[in-house]
Amino acid sequence: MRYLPKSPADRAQMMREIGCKSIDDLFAPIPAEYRLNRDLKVPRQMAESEIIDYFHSRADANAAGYALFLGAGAYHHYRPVVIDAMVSRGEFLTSYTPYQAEIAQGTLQAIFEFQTMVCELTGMEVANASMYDGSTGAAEAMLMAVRLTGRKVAVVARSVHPEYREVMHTYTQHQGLPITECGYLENGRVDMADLEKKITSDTACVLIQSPNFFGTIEDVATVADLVHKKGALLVVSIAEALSLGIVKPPVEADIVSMETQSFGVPLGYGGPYAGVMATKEKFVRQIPGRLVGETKDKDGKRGFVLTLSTREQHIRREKATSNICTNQALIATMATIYLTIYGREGLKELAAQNLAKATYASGEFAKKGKVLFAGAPRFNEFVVQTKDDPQAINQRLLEKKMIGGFPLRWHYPELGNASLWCCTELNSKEQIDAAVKQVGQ
Amino acid sequence: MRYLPKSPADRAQMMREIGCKSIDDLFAPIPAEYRLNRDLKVPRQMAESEIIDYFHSRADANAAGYALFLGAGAYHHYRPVVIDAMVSRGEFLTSYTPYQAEIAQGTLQAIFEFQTMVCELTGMEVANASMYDGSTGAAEAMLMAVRLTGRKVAVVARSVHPEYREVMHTYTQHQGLPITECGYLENGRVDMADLEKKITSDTACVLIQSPNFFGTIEDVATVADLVHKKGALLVVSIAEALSLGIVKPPVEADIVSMETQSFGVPLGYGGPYAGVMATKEKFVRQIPGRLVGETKDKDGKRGFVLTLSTREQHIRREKATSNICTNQALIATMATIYLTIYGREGLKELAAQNLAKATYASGEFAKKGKVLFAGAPRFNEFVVQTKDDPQAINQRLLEKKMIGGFPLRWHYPELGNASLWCCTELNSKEQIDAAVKQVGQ
Amino acid sequence: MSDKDIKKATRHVNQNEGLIFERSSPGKKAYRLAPLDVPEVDYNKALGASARADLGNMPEVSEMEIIRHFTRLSTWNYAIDLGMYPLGSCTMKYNARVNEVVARFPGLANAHPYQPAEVSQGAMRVMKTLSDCLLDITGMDAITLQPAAGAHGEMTGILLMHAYLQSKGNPRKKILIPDSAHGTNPATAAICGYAVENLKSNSRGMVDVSALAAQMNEDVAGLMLTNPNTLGIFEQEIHKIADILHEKGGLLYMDGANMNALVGKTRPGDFGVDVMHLNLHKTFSTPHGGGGPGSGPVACKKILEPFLPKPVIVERADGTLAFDYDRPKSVGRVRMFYGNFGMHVRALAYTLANGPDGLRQTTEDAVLNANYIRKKLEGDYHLPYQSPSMHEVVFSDSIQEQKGVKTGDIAKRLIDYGFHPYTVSFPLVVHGAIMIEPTESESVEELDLLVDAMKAIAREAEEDPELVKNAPHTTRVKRLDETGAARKPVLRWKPAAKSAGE
Amino acid sequence: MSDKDIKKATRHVNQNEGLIFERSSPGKKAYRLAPLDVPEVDYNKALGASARADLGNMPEVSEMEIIRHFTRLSTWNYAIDLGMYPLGSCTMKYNARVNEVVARFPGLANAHPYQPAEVSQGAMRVMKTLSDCLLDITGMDAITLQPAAGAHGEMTGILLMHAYLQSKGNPRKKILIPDSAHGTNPATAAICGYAVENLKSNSRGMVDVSALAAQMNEDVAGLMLTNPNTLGIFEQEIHKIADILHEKGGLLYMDGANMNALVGKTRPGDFGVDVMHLNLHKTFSTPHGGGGPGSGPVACKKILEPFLPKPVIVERADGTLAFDYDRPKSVGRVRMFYGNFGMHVRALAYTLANGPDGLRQTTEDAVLNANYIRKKLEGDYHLPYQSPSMHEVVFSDSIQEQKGVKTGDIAKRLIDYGFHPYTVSFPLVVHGAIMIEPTESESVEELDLLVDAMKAIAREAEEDPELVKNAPHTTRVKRLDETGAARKPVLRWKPAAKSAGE
Ligand SMILES: Cc1ncc(COP(=O)(O)O)c(C=O)c1O
Ligand SMILES: Cc1ncc(COP(=O)(O)O)c(C=O)c1O
Repeated sequence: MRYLPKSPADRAQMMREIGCKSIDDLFAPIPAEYRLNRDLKVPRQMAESEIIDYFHSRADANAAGYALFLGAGAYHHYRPVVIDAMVSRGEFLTSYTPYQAEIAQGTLQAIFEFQTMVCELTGMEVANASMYDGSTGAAEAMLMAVRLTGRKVAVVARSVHPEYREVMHTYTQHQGLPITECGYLENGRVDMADLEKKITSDTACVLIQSPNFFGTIEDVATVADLVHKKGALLVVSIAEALSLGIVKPPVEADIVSMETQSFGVPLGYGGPYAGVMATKEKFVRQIPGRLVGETKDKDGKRGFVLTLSTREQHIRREKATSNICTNQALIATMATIYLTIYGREGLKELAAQNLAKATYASGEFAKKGKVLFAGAPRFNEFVVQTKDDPQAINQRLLEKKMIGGFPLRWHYPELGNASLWCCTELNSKEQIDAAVKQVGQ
Repeated sequence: MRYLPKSPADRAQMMREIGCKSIDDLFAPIPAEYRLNRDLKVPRQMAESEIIDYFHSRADANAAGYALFLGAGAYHHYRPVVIDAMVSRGEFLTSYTPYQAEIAQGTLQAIFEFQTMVCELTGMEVANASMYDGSTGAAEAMLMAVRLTGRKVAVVARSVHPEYREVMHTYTQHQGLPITECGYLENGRVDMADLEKKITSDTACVLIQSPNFFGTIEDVATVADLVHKKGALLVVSIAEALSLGIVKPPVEADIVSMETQSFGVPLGYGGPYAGVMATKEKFVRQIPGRLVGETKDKDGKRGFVLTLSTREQHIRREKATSNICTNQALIATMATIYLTIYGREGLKELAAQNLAKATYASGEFAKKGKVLFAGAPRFNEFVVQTKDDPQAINQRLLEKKMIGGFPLRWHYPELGNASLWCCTELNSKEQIDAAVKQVGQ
Repeated sequence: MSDKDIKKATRHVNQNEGLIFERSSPGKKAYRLAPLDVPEVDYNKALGASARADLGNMPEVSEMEIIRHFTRLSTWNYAIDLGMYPLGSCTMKYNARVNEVVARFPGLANAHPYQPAEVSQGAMRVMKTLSDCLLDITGMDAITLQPAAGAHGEMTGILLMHAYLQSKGNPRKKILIPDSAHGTNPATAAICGYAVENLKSNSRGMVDVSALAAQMNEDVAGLMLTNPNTLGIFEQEIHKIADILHEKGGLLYMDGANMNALVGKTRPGDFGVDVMHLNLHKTFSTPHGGGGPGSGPVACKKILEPFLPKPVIVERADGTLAFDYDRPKSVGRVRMFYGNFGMHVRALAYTLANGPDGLRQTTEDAVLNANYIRKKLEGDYHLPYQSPSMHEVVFSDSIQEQKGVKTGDIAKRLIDYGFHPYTVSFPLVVHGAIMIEPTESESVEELDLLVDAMKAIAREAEEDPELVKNAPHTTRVKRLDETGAARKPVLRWKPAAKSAGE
Repeated sequence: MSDKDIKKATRHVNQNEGLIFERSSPGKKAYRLAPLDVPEVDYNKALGASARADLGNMPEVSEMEIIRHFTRLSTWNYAIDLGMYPLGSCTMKYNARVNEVVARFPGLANAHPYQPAEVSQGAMRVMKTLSDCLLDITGMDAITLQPAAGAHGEMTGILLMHAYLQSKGNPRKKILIPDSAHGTNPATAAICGYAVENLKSNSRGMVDVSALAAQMNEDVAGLMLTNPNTLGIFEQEIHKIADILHEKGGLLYMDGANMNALVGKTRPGDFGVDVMHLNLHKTFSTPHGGGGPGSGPVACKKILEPFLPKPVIVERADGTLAFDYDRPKSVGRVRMFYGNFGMHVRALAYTLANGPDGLRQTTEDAVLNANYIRKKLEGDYHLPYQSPSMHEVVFSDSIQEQKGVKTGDIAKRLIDYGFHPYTVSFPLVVHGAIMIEPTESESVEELDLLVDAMKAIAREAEEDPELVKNAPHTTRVKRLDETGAARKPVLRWKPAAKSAGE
């Protein structure tokens, strides 16, 4: 096998030195009745050229070169080529978790920069080295709020991504942590009155998403006031992180859980992405996941290390803040490179372009259907209610090599023939106009 | 401009330190009447995403996914992905000519390995670090033979690649080095009788190609005997280097000039490729181009340096063995990686597959047309004579997304409706059968 | 110490580089946007109170500086591409480049998770084919690819057990976990609402079956077992273990982190395992990327299938694939979308490159390498357990400790010898553990260099313990103050710190 | 010397690696072929006497070892991606990654040079668009992209002159070349059958116009001039120079190696140049790749157009492009096919990324950087010529030489300071030349680091000359014995050498 650096002679010599006659001597510890005496049922060994051909065929069976109007938790933005050029370097790609700091300063400094940028973007004081994704991060943020408050109920806005809410349920089901949901208003924002009712003295935290699943930007400050008045914590989940280029950061939140996919991470049919959790300094000892900290070496030289690991499973075991070990380091590195490329001005300009595209598109769609949730600001997503069934519209679009919005009926039956559309810098006016045509009157 | 690492403030500060008021002060040495006071007429500055789109459109205007039956000096072979993964590393890609050996050992050792592999493949004793390509290498080999023999005429086989012959003419036209051509036989090989006539006491060298332009493998040994008997040198040019996996190396030659494109170098519409020149040790001081040699550092540790540079233009100026300076180092590195991947056994297996494909194909074509030059062994190319004009056949093939053989009439009118076909490991039986169908009776 | 004794590495000039924020200067740009083809929108007007003032200390630099910044940083890292990682339990094997290439094919890399099924068949087929391969490799009946890593897989697996037992009327209270287990095991049990009960291992480094029999009862949901265990020892009484659990209605969970010792040679499904996870970033060669991403598929027996996270991929009569969301008994989602799909692509590419023969040879070479190292180092380092080793071997520092040299010191000294350290002080059952897993990716030459280095360090520990205790000596930063880092955590750069930065 | 004085670099552990042949062992494989779908052919039978016995010492290794081999080798190289290359005359600027990406688009990278024109329009359009850009940048009338590098372009240009003069009845005998010229200039003249006559430069480092007038006559085909010249000085009397040549029927050839000082600010075609070459691997950012590939397009005035190498690209009435081979007066081909097309793609990508404003800014920054360095180092290093500098500045070692420290020593010491040396002892007109070209790609920070390093070395030359003369001290190999290498050349590995190898 071409990956294996051994010749038959090498193997023979090694066995001689070990003193075993056949390789199966080494597998003697496996009870005979459990040894597999046949080939595995996997495809035969392929040449590299065949592997390339195989995946070309798979890729060709997927949409390619389609105009995409889907967001809903996964966003298509342009990925500068520098990102892959850098993360493809073996020193980043094939390095291990940086426990041995003296030969892992590259990863450690990059993640320290990631943590810093996440703080700058979210307005929080500390951020961790990454979570699996935005959905698991949001779930772990709830558990963190429970540890911090000692309270045992959570309130989640229905305008939070439905799949995020499902993950929260999965994570909390055996923690004796009931989750109550809170509705949204005509303008798409959290129903404050309903929220006020739902929050009790047992409420550990309220979790909202902004921009929320409808693309509406929440009034975080007002929500925070209410939540804090009730002695609960506010967790803000961010799915479209690029919004932070022009949207006020949720500084009033106690914990921010963010999905960083928008920052140069390929859509990749849903993963790998990278979540990240940010919070106030005073809460840092309850944050899950790895943290990179600055320190000095013997000669007083600046260096970076993984720190506060007494929170983690390899030290604390069942008392750890989370069971997470492997995280999404390389994806966090991608995001760091992306954020470095666009930087202070570029993120603003790019976010503004997204806003302009979505504003134009929603204006055009408004001529063919009803754009819901007016009256509150949006970023790059909007909900359109149509006469026709969204599925039918999407079928028409598909024939024109366009992928339409995300139908909402399944998760929000009350919205009827509505679907969630997304327009980013990658959607040309031409594409938008073509899509609108298909919506019909 | 996004590549420039300067802020406006940086520029202002630098000018202050230099003591110039405006940047144009620095261009004062340019006489005013020659200063350009308008924008250059080049396209406006583009975003990276626009550059990507621009070249996608150009690429789409080219054939892609076509079955290719063209060889004729540029061969399509599978390129293992390891090649680009390695040469894309900035340390290889963006490093300079290794004059400063202490910080260029990577390039130097790789080229030393390249030189060694070329010697192993060609049966020569020394090889240089690369030439621009096979055609210029062949031309410089002639000039080298002239320096070695002091004689002033060259004989070239007409079965040498026509464009190679044109380049030889260009290089030699002002050296007072007349080139006479020598014909080929029914079996495609050099016409020995004609050759014997053409060689005179003034003949510095005879240059043949093997496999030659018709795909025929020359009888190098017999040619060498004749050439040496006449006191001339034999230069063997190799265009399809992969042939050396199963074809006897031209050990009887005095100089071998080889194009290495077949070794993992993209077709790239004709370049960049890499030529290389190999010869006998005793001729080394007349070889053009760079040479990497082994040496030791102060502590006796093995290291590599550019050596014998007294042959080169930067030392010898008008008396140099050539004017070449920049060569094709990165392409030579690609070839080195390719040769390392296939190695001792793989090159043989791969070459054998090429032979099998071409043998099958020529057999099939023989049913539709006349395969010329029987009676001498071939590698992966063969000449087919057809009733229809090859241009017409190629038009039919093109409609079926196939690119047919290279029509020979232009360069070899005597062969009539003949064209040169190539089949490599990348031509499936299916493709071959489909192509044969289009040839017609 | 003189570099001369060190065969594998030499010191070389290496570029310094500050934090990216320290390079920032207003007006530098590494980006340029395409012209806007729709009317501009003033975001301050549009967003009103929700509009952002500015982006604070986000950097402003040029593309050239970015390339240099990250290229320089990268040269400070050790990596598989540079040399061996003898990291026990981590299976740091070769990450083939072709995996990276195919994972970036636009049709796969640019696929949106919600794009219609008719234009997602390629992606679904990759997941289905990988699933089928993993099922035969593990000998299980059903699988989910949703978990993002091993620990995430553990949680998924324990949730399956919980749901299954719940459906039988009682989820039970406890999970048994051997003292040699990885930290994620107990942490996972806790997240799933289970109390953890420790299980002692016997003198041979295996589960003490009689102890298990004594501890097993109707309160126990099951056992989380790693096999081969973290000592690299195959649990020879595995089936007895399974029987004891099953008799009392419990289930056997297997942590598949060590599957690199088993693939193609034996199947957990055959020796009594009910549910297990795989680490694609270990056994199936997806790159570790400095800490992640990973992927932790969970395979289980038929009885647990109804409870798998949703959606699950189903093949329709017409051969097309679809996601089935109608899973009433499902434990729910453990992650949005379908998991780390990019890792599924890579793991499948690895499987195709190997085929049945390659996978078997891979396992054999991994075990051969570990036993070669064990044989060569036996005399020099103490071997706490004599049981045969599979894919990894665990020594202890007890010989060297007599001179005050601890496993952590030996590990740091290995860095000077050009190696990444082995896994330090894990598993906890071995005091001063030296845990070495070579994987199949190492040549005899590389193994011999490790052996030489370990022997040399053993000598140094005798003759010059301080040399070892102060290692590393050849790195751009010396041993870093981790205690100081934890005492006053500095977790982000701040403008104030700037001057201090340089 | 203590690393502490050195701000830019620190020593770090770095992997050793032997020659690939020293890793070889029979039966190791890094390849696997797809199954053959046609009948096998016994090549010994098929080729008979022409069949090869074996492949001698070609290596047999695995893919993992290949990745490590070349990755390790690469870490021994300095590169633009790691830091500044102050190499005068070489214009080592940033090589944008997007150029590499677009050059690899299958439609371009897999295009066969002989594929029909109707399926090659994209490639031809790239060449045509680049040609048009270069023509406006140079102010010339016609161009060929065929030459593979600068020297190749020089040859092409001189052949054009030869053919033109020939067509006027007499190709003439001599080419005038300033004493400051690059070695390829005289070497090129010789290849084209011309005798080289040296042209003195005056005290201001420019062509001595009166001397030129005296040397110019009907035997002289023309002058090969570099402008700005290799001292980084713009030939202010350029038009007088052209006039003198033209009056006597000669032609002015310009070596365009230093175009990075002129792009967007002035055009050779406007100041009297008849023919010139460009180095795309300098001015237009195509990567140097450790010595090549390059690309050396040649642009000329109308009168020389008929003689351009064939084929030339022509645009048809219908807007399609084609190759015109019917060029009776052509000097012929200088290379097979159409030149280093891959470099044409990259150079065009660079041009598009810059646009008119970016190209001008680039030139201005390049000149600004050079003058900044000149200003900062004036006192510490001797400046032989006071004339204003354009994109590069040339000092000499005459101050340091008094302590026996030569330009070559200072260059090697720069390595310890984390820099690639400047260009050493070129141009020849300056004894002990220190030739520095920063290019536009360097930040103030990087320039200041170079200035600090040069100043520190100047001090060291005073206080501790031996330290400088024995540099470098921080590299994995110390100063290498080049004389020994040339005396007994070892140009290839041989099995015998194997043991010696390690
Ligand atoms: C034995 C064992 N179990 C579980 C894990 C956790 O896997 P992951 O890091 O993918 O979450 C590891 C990884 O280190 C391990 O070694
Ligand atoms: C002034 C000058 N002329 C000509 C050349 C030769 O160009 P190339 O190396 O591309 O052949 C160079 C390159 O070093 C140069 O600096």
